[in-house]
Formats: sequence, structure tokens, C-alpha cells
Amino acid sequence: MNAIISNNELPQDDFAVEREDLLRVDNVSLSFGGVKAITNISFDIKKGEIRAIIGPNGAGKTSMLNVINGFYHPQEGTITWQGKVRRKMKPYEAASQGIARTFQNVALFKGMTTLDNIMSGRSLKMRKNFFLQMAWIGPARTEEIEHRKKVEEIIDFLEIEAIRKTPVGRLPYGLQKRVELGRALAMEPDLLLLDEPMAGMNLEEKEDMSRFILDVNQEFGTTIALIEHDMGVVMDLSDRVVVLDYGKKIADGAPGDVQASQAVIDAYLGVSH
Amino acid sequence: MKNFKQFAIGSAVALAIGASGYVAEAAAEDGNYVPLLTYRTGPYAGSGIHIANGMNDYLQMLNERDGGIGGVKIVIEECETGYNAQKGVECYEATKGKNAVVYNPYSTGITLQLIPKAAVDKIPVLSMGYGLSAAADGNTFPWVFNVPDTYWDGASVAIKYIGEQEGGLENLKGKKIGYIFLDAGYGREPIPLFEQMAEKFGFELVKYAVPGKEMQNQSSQWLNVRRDRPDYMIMWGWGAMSPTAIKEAVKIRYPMDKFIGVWWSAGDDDAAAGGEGAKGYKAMNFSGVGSDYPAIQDIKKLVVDAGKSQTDPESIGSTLYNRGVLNSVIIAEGIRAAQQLTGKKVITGEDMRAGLETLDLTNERLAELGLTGFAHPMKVTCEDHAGSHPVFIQQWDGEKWAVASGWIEPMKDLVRPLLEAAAKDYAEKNAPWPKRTEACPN
Amino acid sequence: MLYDIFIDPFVQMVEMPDFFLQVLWEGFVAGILYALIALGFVLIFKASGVFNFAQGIMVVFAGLTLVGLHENGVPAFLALILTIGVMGVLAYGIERVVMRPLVNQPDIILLMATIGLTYFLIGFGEFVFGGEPKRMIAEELGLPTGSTAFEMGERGLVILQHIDIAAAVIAIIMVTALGIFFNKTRIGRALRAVADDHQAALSVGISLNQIWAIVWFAAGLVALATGIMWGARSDVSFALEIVAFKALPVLILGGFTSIPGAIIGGLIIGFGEKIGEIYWGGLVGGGIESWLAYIIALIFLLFRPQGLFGEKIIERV
Amino acid sequence: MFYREAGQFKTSYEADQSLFPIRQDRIGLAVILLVAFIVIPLTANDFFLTSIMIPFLVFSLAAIGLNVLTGFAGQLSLGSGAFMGVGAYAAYKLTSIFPDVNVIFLVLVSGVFSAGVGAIFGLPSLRIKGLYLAVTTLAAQFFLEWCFIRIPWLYNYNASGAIEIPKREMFGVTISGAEATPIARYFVVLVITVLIAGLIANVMRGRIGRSWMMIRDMDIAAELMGIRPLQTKLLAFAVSSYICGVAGAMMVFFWLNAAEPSSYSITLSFQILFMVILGGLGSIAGSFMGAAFIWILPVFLKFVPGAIGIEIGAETVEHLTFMIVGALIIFFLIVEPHGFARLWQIGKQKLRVWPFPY
Repeated sequence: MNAIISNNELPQDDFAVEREDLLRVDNVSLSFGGVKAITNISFDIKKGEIRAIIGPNGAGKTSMLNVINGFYHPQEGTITWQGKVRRKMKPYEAASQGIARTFQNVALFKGMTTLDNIMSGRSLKMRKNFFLQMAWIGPARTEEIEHRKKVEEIIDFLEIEAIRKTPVGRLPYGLQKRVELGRALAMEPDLLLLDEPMAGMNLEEKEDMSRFILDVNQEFGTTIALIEHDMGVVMDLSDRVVVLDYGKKIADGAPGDVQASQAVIDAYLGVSH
Repeated sequence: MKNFKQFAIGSAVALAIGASGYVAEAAAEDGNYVPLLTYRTGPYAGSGIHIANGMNDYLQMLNERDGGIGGVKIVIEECETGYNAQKGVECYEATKGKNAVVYNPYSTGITLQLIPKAAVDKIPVLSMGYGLSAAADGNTFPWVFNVPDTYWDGASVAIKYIGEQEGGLENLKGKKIGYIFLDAGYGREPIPLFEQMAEKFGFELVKYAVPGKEMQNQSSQWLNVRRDRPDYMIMWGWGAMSPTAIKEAVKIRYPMDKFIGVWWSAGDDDAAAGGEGAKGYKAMNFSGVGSDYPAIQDIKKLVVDAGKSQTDPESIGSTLYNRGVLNSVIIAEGIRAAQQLTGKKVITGEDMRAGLETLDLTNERLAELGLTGFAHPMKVTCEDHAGSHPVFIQQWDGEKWAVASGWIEPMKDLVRPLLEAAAKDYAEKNAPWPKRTEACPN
Repeated sequence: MLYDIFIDPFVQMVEMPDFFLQVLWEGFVAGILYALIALGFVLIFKASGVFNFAQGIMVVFAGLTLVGLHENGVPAFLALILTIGVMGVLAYGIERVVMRPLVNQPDIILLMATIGLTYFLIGFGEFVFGGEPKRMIAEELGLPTGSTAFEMGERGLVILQHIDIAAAVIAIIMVTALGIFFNKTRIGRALRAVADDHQAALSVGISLNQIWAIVWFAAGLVALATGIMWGARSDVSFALEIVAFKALPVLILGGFTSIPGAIIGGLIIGFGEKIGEIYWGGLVGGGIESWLAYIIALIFLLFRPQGLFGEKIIERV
Repeated sequence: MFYREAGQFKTSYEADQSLFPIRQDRIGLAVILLVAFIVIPLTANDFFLTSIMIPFLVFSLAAIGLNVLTGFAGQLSLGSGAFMGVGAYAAYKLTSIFPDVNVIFLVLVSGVFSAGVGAIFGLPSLRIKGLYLAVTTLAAQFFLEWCFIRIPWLYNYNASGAIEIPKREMFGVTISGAEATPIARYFVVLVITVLIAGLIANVMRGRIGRSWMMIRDMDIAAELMGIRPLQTKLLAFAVSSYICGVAGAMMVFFWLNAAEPSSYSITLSFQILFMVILGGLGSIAGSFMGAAFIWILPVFLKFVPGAIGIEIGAETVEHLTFMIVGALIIFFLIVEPHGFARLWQIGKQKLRVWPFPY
């Protein structure tokens, strides 16, 4: 058996050693009134990598993302963001520090158009105050148009020009996922958290989405943390994989190694503990 | 379906906007147009219906019996306000163009809205025994009439009557008098006078406010009454407040003969709500009790029995019904006086103002009208549009009202200075308030 | 000032214990009546997620129907039975005309629909019965109307109205009956199933329409009981409708879906309001009853947003 | 056919983001403004102005105010009536303290007070949502109403407990008080309403408007995208209350002339809410349509039957009005829960593809 299975002291592979940590999670535990969602988990995300988080249903993957972007506050453990230990923070603070995400169940702003949804990703970057906005003419309009240009670039990139003015509630699921990705990209994040971006998609849509994720990573250099159930996609896309089961980390390493790990196979196939 | 929807909505909105602009503005040429701002709906309908019936039926009767006033019919139109000031203004705006001669808002709120408009549109406001007390000052408010009495007159009568019961006003010293009132302009209006009298006569005034929303839920107020044990209770209630208060008073076993309501809390239904226990409840009044008056019999015969009214025959002669009748008597006499003054048959609001200012309802005149003893003689002067006329106390015997005192004069010496000060204050606060330019017709 | 706020009220409570007891009793009775109104809300909210603003007007409508029938010569008990029938027809009508076409709409739309219903019933009720307040036919229905006084000490006196006692008894019977109905009968189980998940309930063959008609009918019965009790205290009139707003803070305290919560919430508001008004209201000029309940609910919400009996909500993404 | 945008190309983002990108809409708006500013003043009678147009505009503005909060930011409020009251009382106090300052300026300033009060009562919105929030706004409604009655300073210790609007002039024209002509009041109300509606429409197409809609549609996602929920909600409360406050002040200054506390009761709050819901949540044009419907329909029902010779008792009309308004509310909620604004859009879509069905 390979050493990567042991929980604590993990040998770093070559890829990881070269790059610096963007985010470190150390010994994090989270529980809801007695129910443990996450138990003592540590891992890191390196700058520029695609890091997959996998595990069976209920393993605590989404809870982990919620911890990372400040929506849940772990009872124990620390999170280090770009070298600084982060205190308890609000989700909007995490957002302003450069963490963006998409959601397992699409969380688009249903009453707004595709364009407005993606524009909403620019909120943090817009500054003009209420009174300027009321007047519209002048700085507020200039700012709006400037950001509109950026958004149009993203729309081009994701190939969703045709649905620009369509309210997102009317779009098919696959496109909604794409718009959601666009919205996260509009924030120009340092770290992009993708929560099952390909759930419920057919093969073709999955291929498109995979291509977008790789492009984002390579063209914009965005670090990506990815939760996904499709092992093929995970193995192809990600640089490193962390595996959770019942709120505990059971494996961490390069895709190939993880795939071969007995603990992972047990977790997925179901072995009595 | 979709098409139909748009069509329906589109045409409904278009029709509504278009047609409501062309609401009949045609003046009533062949009669004196009297709009009645009434309320038969809403939380105060319980009191409003009787008033509305009384006002309507008397004018109707004049039309039936005498063919109107001075040979000209009265054109009566009711407009429903629901005791709501917005709707009241709406009614006013919709009817004033038809050569309305006078308005009776029957709501302190609506009266306040109309007071400043009256001078501009030149249509007098007759707020009989309600509205702004200060409006009795005819020099400041030439267009507003609140004959026969203001609330302040009523407040002074209540205290005077209590004084009589105690064997003289000087015996009020050290007594505790509770005042339970509808927490609105209406109920708050008498407070300054009560406070002044409390100081002067040395009694303690305890106030119990009943919010309009809570008027059917007064147990807290009456618990407080029970704790404070006032020697007398005075009530300024309207609508559903009065019967609830009487019930609660019965419940805490308050001595009913020491519980005195203003003339608006003198409804038959109000007292009847208290059942057997309400026996002894007293209320001020200035309009006749019962239906044994020839004029009221005429109403019964010519209007109600003829099916020309919505009045429930049993309610004829009830206090609030008779109050409505008295209101219409004043309107009719005002029109008559105006006709005599101007020689015109169809009068305008300006004529009516002059007519009301010369109003002199003597005992002889009342007898001519078939209303002997229905009200105290009343007279309006240019200075005094209320006249501070005497008021009597009636008592509930378990089934009907019975007169329980003679006519009691209000304390004019106390009320009048306060009225004048209040009128001055009003004019100052609403500066620039127009000076009186209307000549005195007397 | 501080003395008036922190000490004097308690001194008064101790000095006049009979009066304090009376205040508590009045609070209790008011609380029971609030609870009855809240109960109507809870029934409908539980089964359909609709916040039924029309409950207040249903109280008035039921009371007016009862009194109106009696005034037209129908014997009291027959009138009661007929009124129950009318409430049944009303429930069926509401289900058919309002609820069914609006199924699956957002909460606020359903809320607005019930406000629309309120307007309609105000107009309809006044159209049929007229606007004047009517005396409740408590005696004719065999409800006690007298009062009993208990003497305490020298001047002490606690007066209990028999009608209030009857109200309390009826409220307890209704809550028990509803409890049994919900927990022990087939329809009750179906009702709880619907409350948990409409679609799942549909998929196991429960008829939503039938259930809704039943809860609206049950709410109508509660409204009738409330109408009789409240009507006997004051009068049956349209001004009573406003009392329905008091049910909101009660529901906040008790939770929107809990029947015992409605009762306990009602009692807390009833006691709180009366004690607050009597002992502290005078400090700010009285009349604080009109908003005290809401402020109590508001403060309560800030500390425990899920209500007394609700569980802490875990938000998920 | 007539409403077709084909051939209208936008060459800049600027043009694409304008309020009315389609030419026909711009023409339509121009016609409406022409009617409002020229045709109506020239032809309308006093009744039409004072009982229909002025209240309609005042209510439209109030509905826009509530729409900012409920329609755009998704926070249900039952307290708009009281916030209107705060504006009215503030404007009244201001004009009695500064009688020489232009009353329109004071009306606009009075909104600041209601904005403050609104923001205070908006504080719980951080923790409370939906119906629960409705209760806190109800607390605001009842508490403020109580204040209007119990704080005599607010109404200058008038014995009547009501506020009465004194005569005020601007450029030699009387614009408030009983002597002000309906035309003068109409113009004041029209200008303020159109102006605020325009400014709010601008806010709605920019960042702040979007941030409100983000909170409305998915508050958690909005927060994860960097929207500060408290600030955003409080801003919505403040802006909404400001507009309601100005509308409330206009209501008493340019329409009613006097107001009692009961003028700003829960009934008013409900009326405004009806307008917003029927007009369409999140639509400024819908606010106007909703206000027109809720205000004008009862007036229509009240006066038209009599005018065309149908004899119905005044109270029967009132009863029927209640029944019809109630039934229509339910009817419209059933056929189109998104209000007139959506119907209007559907209508435009139909026109666009006419004569084909789609």
C-alpha cells in the first residue's frame, strides 16, 4: 500500500512543492448541533492548480466549500488565505478577497437577465455611489459601460451571446450552469470554487464545461477547487484530488494515486467500517 | 384567453380613466342641491346609519309634504364616506360643482379637511355638535357652523351636571373624574377644557384613551378604571366604541348613573348593548327623545311607510335618528332663511352661509315645524356660530331613553375665551388665514 | 422616573393583589381569544402554507351570519347549525375559486389573494347584513352571561365573567379536538402529510383539494367560535376585523405551524399586553396596547428568529 | 407590425443600456408625458384633477417607494402607510419652523426623516425574512401611528390632533393650502413624481438596483458575491421610505390639505401594497398601472352608475366596490400573478409578432 493513505503526514508530490499555497485548511471541524459534518480536515490549494474535492454523497464536500467562503464557521481549525490566518469572516468579505463560487443547485438571480446576472459579478468592482447612479449621466454611466465591456468578453468566452437579454429562469439547465460560471468569472477571482458544475449534464455539455474550466485555469490563471462526481472528468481535469468520506479526509494526492487507493475504493464501493 | 385578458384589462383601465373624468357635473337647476356625506359602511356605520337615515328622511319628507322649501324641491344626494377622510374629500370634490349649498361631513376628520376649502369654494360647512370647536368663532371661521354646541360646551355641561349631583361645583374638589375617549381628534378635542376645569374646580382628571383600532377591546382601559375608582366617568365615544365601553363598565360593576356619555354616545343601540346592567347610563343630548312629534309622524307616514327610505321603522325616534332629523331641520331652516334674505328660490352656498348666520330657531318656529320641544331654541350670530345652547341629560331605563334633567347651560364664561384663543391659534398656525370679508347679514 | 419604571409597578401588584389577579384574568381571557384567532391561521398555514389574512373577516362573517339568521326568526341552535353550513360552503367556495387556481404561487401572492378575499367578504357581509353592530345571541345559545365575584380581603374583589370562563373552556375543547383530529384520524394524517410536502402527499394519493376544503372549513369553525366569544364581549361588527392583526405577533411567538404554540403565544401576548398597559402604559400616556404585542414579537424575533417551538434553521446552499 | 424593433441597431453599450431602447417605447412615453403636461391641464375639470389625477400620482409615487423595497429588494413591508405619515408630519413641522423656505424643497427634505425611520425599522431585516419581516413592519406601522397621536409636538399641539396645511406660495403662485388651484397642485405633484420615477429607474439599471435584485432573488448567493446584506437592505429601506415619505407629504400638502393620524393607517399600507402587487413587483411602470387601477376603479364605481342614471344607494355602491375590488384582485392574481407590468410585456410581444400568433 502506498503511503498517501495515511491521514496525517502526507508526502508532497513534485507538482505541489513548486508552487505556493493559495489556501490552507488546517484541522477544521464543523458540526451542526451534534451532527459532525466535517472532522479534523486539513489540505491545501496551490496557486494555479485545479484541485478536486471528491467523495460520496454526504461526505462534507459542500460544507467544506461553505467553510472556505465563510458561509459556515468551523468550530475548530484555521484557514490560511494567501499566507494569512483568516479570522471568522462573512461571506461578502471572502468574496472581496477574491473567492468566487458556483452552486450545486443553480443559484442564479432568477428575475434578472443573463447580462444582469453576469454584471452582478462585477458588483464589488463598481464604486459609484447612489446619487451618481440616480443621475445616470456621467461617472455612473461611464463605469457601467466599462464593466459592460468586461462582461461582454465573458459572454463571448462562454458563447452565450444569444441569450444575453433572456431572463435566466427561462434557460435550460445546462445554460444556467454556464451563466453561473460566467457570473463567478466576472468577479475575476483568485480562487474559483465550483460545486458540481457538471451535475445533470449530458456528455456534450460536460465536454463544453470541461473545456471552459480548463480554459479559465490556463488563460486567466485562476485557481480552481472543484467538486465533481464524474470520475472521468475529475481525473482528466484536476491536478490533485482530496477525497472525503463521512466528513473525514481519506486520501489526498495526484489523481492516479488517489484512484488506486484502497480507502477510496472502499468508500465508493461501500465496505463496512 | 391571453388575448381576452389583455383586452379586458386594457379596456377596464381605459374606461375607468376616461369615464370617471366625465362624472356628472351638471348642476341641479330646479332645486336646492344638498349633498349628504354619510357612512353606512365601515367601523362607524353603527352610529352613521341612524344619522344618515334621519337626515335623509326629514328632507325627503319636506319634499313629499311641502314640495320642498319655498316651493323648490331639495335635491338630496348621499355620498358614502365610510368615515374615511380621503373618501370624504373625494365626495366633496365630486359634488361641490353641482351648486351644493352646504356640507355635513359627520366626521371630525373630514370637517377639518373641508374647513379651509369652505371659504375658497364658498360653500358653508355645517358640523352640528362636532368638528372643530374653535370654528364657533364666526369672525375667524365665517363659513363653518357648529350650532347648537361645541364639544367644549358639552364638556362644561358634563362637569356642571356632575357638580349639580354633588350639590354644587365647589364640592368637586378632591373628586376624581375619569374621561374615556376615542383616541383621535374627536376624543382629544375636549381635553384642554377638562384640564382647565380640573384646575379651577379642584377635581382630578384621569384620562383613558381608546385607540380606534382597539375600540372593541377595551378591557385594559376599564381595568384601569377599576383600579383608579373615579367618582364619575365621562365618555366621548363613537361607532363601536360606545357599546363596548358600556358593556365593560357593566362588567366591572361601575355605577352606571355616574357614567355620562357625550351626545354622540347616546345611541339606543349603544346603551342596549349593555343589557340589563346598562340601566342608569346617562348621556347628554340636545335633540328630542322618541317619535311623538307631528313632523316625525309625517316622516313615518310619507317617507318610511311609503317605502321611500331604508329606515328600519323601529329606529324612528331613536336618539341618533332624531339627531339626524335635527341636522336636517337646521339645513332646511338655513335654506329658508337664505331664500327670504335673497328673494331667490334656488340659492347658492354663499346665500346659505348668510342664511345660516341668521338662523333663529325659536320655540314658535319649532312648533310650526311640528317639533315642539324637539330641541332648545337656537340662534346663530355672526360672532358665535355655535351659540352654546343648553343641553339636557337623558338616562337609559333598560329599554329606552328618558329625560333626566332640565336644560343645562354650558359654562359660556369658560368656553368662549378658550374658543377665541383656539381660533386665533388656528389662524396663526395656518397663516396667512383669510380675514373675514363676508358682511354680517343680521 | 426609574422608580416609576422598575419599582412602582411591582409595589402596585403587591399592594392590590386582587386587582393584579383581575389583570391576570383579563390577560388570560384576551390571550385565549387571540389564541383562537391564531388557531385559525395555523390550521390553514399548516396545510397549505397560506397566511390567511381573511381569518379576521371570517370571524366577523361567521358571527354576523349567526346573528343575522337569528334576527330573521331562525331559532338560535338552528341558526348555529346553518351558520356551520354556511362556513362549509364558504370553505368549499374559497378552495374552488381562490386556492385551487393559485396553487404553487409564491407566498406573497397567496397572502394578497387572502387580502382580496377580505375585501370581498367585507363588501359581501355588509351588503347582506348591513353595517351596524349586532348584539351576539349569547343567551339564546345557552352561554352563561352572568358573573361571579370573589371577595379577597377587605376591599378586594375579583370578578369573573361566566362568558369568559366559557370561552376558555371552549378554546380548550377545540384545541383538544383539533389535536385528536390531527393525530388520530386518517384525514388528520393526510393533513400532516400535505403540510410536510404537497407533491409527496399527492403522489401517495391524497387529494389536496379535499384537504384544503377541510382545513378552511375547520378554520371557519374556529372563526365561528371566536366570533361568538368575541361578539359576546363587545358586539359583532366590522370593527372587530382589525383584531385579527393581533394574531400575527401571536404566531411569531408560537410558530406558524404549532397548535399548542398558538395557545401559548396567545397567552403570552394576552398577559404581556394587559400587564404592560396597566402597569407601564401610563408612563407614556397609555394606549400602548396597540403596538406592544408587535414590539414584544419583534424583540423576540431578534433573539430567537425561529419562534418558541421552531428548530434552528440551518441554511444550505 | 407597428411595434417592431427590427432595423433598430444599437451601436454602443450606452444606447443598449438606455431606459427605453426601443423607438416605439420612446414615442409612447413622449405621448404620455405630452398628455400629462399639456392635454390634461388644458381639458380636465377640478374633479378630475383633485380626485383622480393628483391622488393617482401621489399613490403611484408611494407604490414606487414600496416597490423599491418589496418588488426590487424583496422585503415585504406592511408599514408604508406609516412611513408616508412620517414624511407628512416631518414636512408639516418643517414648514411651521421654516415658513419662508420653499415648500417643495421641504417636502423633498421631509423624505429624509422617513428614510431614517425606515432604516431603523429595517434593521431587523438582517435576521428576519418574509412574513416575519411583515410583522416587524407592522410594528412600525402601529407604533408610528401611536406616535402621531401621542406626540402633540408633531401636530403643533392643535386641539384637533390633526395637521392642517397652511398657504404657501412659489413664484407668486399658491401651491399649498385650500386656495391653491388644482392645476398648480397637479403640476407640482406631476413634476415630483415623474422626476423621482426617472431617478429610481436609473438606480435600478445600475449596480445598486442589481444588488437589491440579487438580495431578492437569492440572498445567500448575493452575499457570496460580495453584497453586504445589511447595508444593501438598509439602503433599500431608506430609499423606499424616502419615496414613501415624499409621497405622504405630497398627499397632505397637495391633495388633502389636512390629515389625521388615521389617514396614515394600516388601510393605506394595504392599499399601496395592492397597487404594487397588481401593478407588478419590480416594475416602475407597473406601479403607475397598479395605482391607476386601485385608486380609479372605486371612484369609477362610485360615481359613474349615478352619472349614467342607474339608481343605487350610496352604501350599496360602497359594498359593491369592496366586493368588486376584492374579486378583481383575486381574479388578476389568478390570471397573471406578475401583475399588469407582465401583461403589458405580453401585449407588446403580441404586437411585435402580429399578425402571427408567435
